Amino acid sequence: MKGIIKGLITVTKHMFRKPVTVQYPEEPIPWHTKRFRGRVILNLDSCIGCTLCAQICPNHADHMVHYEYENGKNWRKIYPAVDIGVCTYCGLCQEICPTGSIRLSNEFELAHFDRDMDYLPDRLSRTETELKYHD
Amino acid sequence: MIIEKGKNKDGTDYILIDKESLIDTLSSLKRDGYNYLVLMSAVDYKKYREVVYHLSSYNENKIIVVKVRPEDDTLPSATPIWDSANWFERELYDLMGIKFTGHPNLKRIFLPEGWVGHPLRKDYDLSKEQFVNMNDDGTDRVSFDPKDGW
Amino acid sequence: MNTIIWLINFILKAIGINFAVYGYYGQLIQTVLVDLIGALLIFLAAAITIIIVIYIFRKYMADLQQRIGPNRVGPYGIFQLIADALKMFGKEDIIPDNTDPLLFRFAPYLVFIPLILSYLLIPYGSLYHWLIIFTNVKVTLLLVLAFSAMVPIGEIIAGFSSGSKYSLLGGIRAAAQDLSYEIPMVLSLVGVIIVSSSLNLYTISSNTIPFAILEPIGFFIFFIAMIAKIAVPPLDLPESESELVSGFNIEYSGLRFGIFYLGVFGNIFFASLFISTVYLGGGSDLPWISGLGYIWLLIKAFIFMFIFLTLWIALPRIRVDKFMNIGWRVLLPLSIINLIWSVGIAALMSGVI
Amino acid sequence: MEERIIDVNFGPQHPSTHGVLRVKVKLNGETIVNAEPIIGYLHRNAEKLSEDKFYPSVAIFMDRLDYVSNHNMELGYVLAVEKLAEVQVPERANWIRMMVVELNRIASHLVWAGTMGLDLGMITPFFYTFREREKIIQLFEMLSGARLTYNYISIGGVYKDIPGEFKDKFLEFYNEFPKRLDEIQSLFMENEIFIQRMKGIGYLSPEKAMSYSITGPVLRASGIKYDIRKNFPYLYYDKVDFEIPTAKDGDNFSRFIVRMEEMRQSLKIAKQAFDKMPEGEYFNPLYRKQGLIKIKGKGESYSRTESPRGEFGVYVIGDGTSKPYRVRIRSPAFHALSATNEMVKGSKIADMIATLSTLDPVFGEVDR
Repeated sequence: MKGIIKGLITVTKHMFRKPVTVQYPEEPIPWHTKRFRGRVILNLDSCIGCTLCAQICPNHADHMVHYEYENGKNWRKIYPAVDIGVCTYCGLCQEICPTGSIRLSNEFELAHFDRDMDYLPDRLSRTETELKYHD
Repeated sequence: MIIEKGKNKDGTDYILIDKESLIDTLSSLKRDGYNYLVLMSAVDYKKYREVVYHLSSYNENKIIVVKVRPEDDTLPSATPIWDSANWFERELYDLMGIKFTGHPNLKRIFLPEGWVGHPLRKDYDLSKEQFVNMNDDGTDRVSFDPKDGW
Repeated sequence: MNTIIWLINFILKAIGINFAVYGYYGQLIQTVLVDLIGALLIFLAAAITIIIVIYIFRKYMADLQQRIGPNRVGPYGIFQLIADALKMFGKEDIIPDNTDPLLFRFAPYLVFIPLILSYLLIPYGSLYHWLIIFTNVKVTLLLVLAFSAMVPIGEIIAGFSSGSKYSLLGGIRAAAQDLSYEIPMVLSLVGVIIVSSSLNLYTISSNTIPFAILEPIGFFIFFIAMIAKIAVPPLDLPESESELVSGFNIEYSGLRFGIFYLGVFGNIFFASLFISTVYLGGGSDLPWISGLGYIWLLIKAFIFMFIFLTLWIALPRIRVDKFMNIGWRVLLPLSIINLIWSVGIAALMSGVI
Repeated sequence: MEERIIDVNFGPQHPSTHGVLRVKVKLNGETIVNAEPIIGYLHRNAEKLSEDKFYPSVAIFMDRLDYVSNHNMELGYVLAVEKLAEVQVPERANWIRMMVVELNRIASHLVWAGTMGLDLGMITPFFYTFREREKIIQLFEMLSGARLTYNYISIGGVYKDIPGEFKDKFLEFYNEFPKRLDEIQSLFMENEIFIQRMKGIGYLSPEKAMSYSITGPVLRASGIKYDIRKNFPYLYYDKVDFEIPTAKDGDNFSRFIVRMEEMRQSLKIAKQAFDKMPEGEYFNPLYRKQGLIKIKGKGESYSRTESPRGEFGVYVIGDGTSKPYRVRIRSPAFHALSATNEMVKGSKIADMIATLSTLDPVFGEVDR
């Protein structure tokens, strides 16, 4: 009986503590860091089309596609496209990229009205905020 | 009978023995204090397959690796020596197709009964998708047709 | 005459519905009409009470678990239950293949209707001031026991007719649990009946000294039996979510499930009312105390309700055979001791000794 | 009365099977005659998937094995590859690894404590343990930038250094956690109902435990003092001061006590690792950037680490290319689960649920 009452007291003590839940869309997440690994973002101007990111990607989410964009260094005109549906945000593409043109931003609100998960280079090069504005 | 002796890259000793002396070797090793079957694995080297036993001890700090190359993919079961060999051997049968004679319940452990092929073999056909359905009596059925069953 | 019935009558007459002027049959029609409206009001009141209890439970549990609880529908989430109820109405009512369809459909009502009926039997206030007693026959206690004995039967029928092994086990457990708490409960009530020499709940509750003080053992037994009756953790054996998924009501969906769900919380509040009526009565002749009897009753009932809810929140579930052991080996002997004790008290009070 | 035995399938969708375990139970009334666990509902064949990936990419799959103690899984794999490819690791990286691994052990045991409460019908401890776990996860997010699948421990070091604000948060957690843990423990430990549910239930004898190759808290609760961290020290476990909690009875209650005590020891190790951490490099620059695909090794190596569930081992065979030839995973909960019938035969259904929850299986790892 003593243990039961002790447990009841422990539980009742919590009545006077503040709730720890965060009302997410209204309140900002207090612990969100700059280091957070969110959606992949591509810098079209510095990409040299070396395909290293597509090779290291463990889920083959990152794949190379042909895209008409001239930046002087990418003579084959192939750029990475990322299927966000299978991307695991592991950050290996960011690690291996020799020019630093593919990196992980800290955006994580990826909901859209269409179901097109495959981010082609054009879409990949813009941030989510820009895309939302575009929609 | 020990065919080969050596050291692995991580510094552990290994012995390669033949199939006939496997059970004797394992039980004599267990008598010597290797009373802990850490891991059983099977490796497909294309020309031959190899079953690897990692043995260690609960009392002393020692580890030994026993390797055996089963011809025609059959091996005697180690379940009388260790209870844990039961599920290990079921797993190896499931994924590598090595049959253990004398095993009490040699069924597939991860994949459904009737699965075609053993996935960890190097010649496993990855291009074909297999679909699992349930028969009316509750058993599993595997087919290559995506429209089959529900 | 009951205050509420008088009020209904008054309002009916005020808006011009009065059959009583047409002789004997007219009076009969008027009485039936008034009673029907009264019953409907009680049903509504019980439903609203249950909804309030569920809301309180959710908020209270959230508070103890450092959460916020429902806060989206309406201010502080007070309309959450209404939204839930609407969702329940909208769900498809699935009746699985190998059920007994008639019993399967019938079981939820067998749980819910006796519960609502037993709300009618509680004496909420004083007989002399602000009369809020709906039924005051001589045997209200017996009626309450009869109604509350029907609830487990509904659970057993639900469990057996569902045609699922989990619900079968749940039904068996419901039967076992029912047997092991009901006999000590009734025996402890027999003590109360002996001392108060009445089967009427009003007479029992207006005993000058509360029975919790007169018969502490009986009070303890009755408290445990009440936890078992409402079937919430630590004694939610027929339901036992983590073992039998959902026990006897596993196959129910939509409205029928909603009725079971309401039944649980209705049971909690009814048990609190019942225990505070029987064991924490203590009537008084002073009009400002007994005239506000319903407020005292509600305060007591809410205290008990919070005790039940805290037990629900904080304790693990007892194993089914252990509870049967407790029921037969601890509670039953204790209740017999209590019986002897109460005979002694009755003798002492009537001056035999 | 005639005995009637009914077959009941517990799972794969059941509130208290910790994932997708299915137990085929033969019941006589409520007593279990025979229980046969059936696994494989979460099978992804991580071993096969690893064979056509580069060495660093395989670590991603290790994250998905035991999804409540991801750092431990990564560590096991990374140590095996480092032995295989003869990678030098800077000292600071090893200390960071030790710290995160021990913190993750606490997080994993917290999940276990909460879900065990749920299995026994207690709702509340679950929220308290997850509140504490959230603090650890926030620490991890600060380090690696992810909340669950970290990919933090890399071959040759760790991916990122400890940020500046980490110290305050860590010390705050270090000071507060023991109090909170006492609180959580007080909900279970002295509760008579809990003791009744756990004492003497699910007994596993030390001989059977050894025969079933069981390791970790389940083995230590049976009275055998065996811990890879002490017996085969890896990282710098021989340089820190900690104890291995054991219990004698081998029942559910001993497993509970062992895990609760292990959390305290882990916190101690994490604090020591944090204090002893030297300044300096936190990764080996040879294996970063384009070096990721230059990790090569020939031969075979087996790494043994103590995960929260027992010995987690990875057996890697390399053929000299930058992709592993074969990866074999030893998962500890797999063996604990294989002894289920031994523990639950003859007990009640409710006891089986309690026993399964004290084994603490995580199906990402059991099914691989």
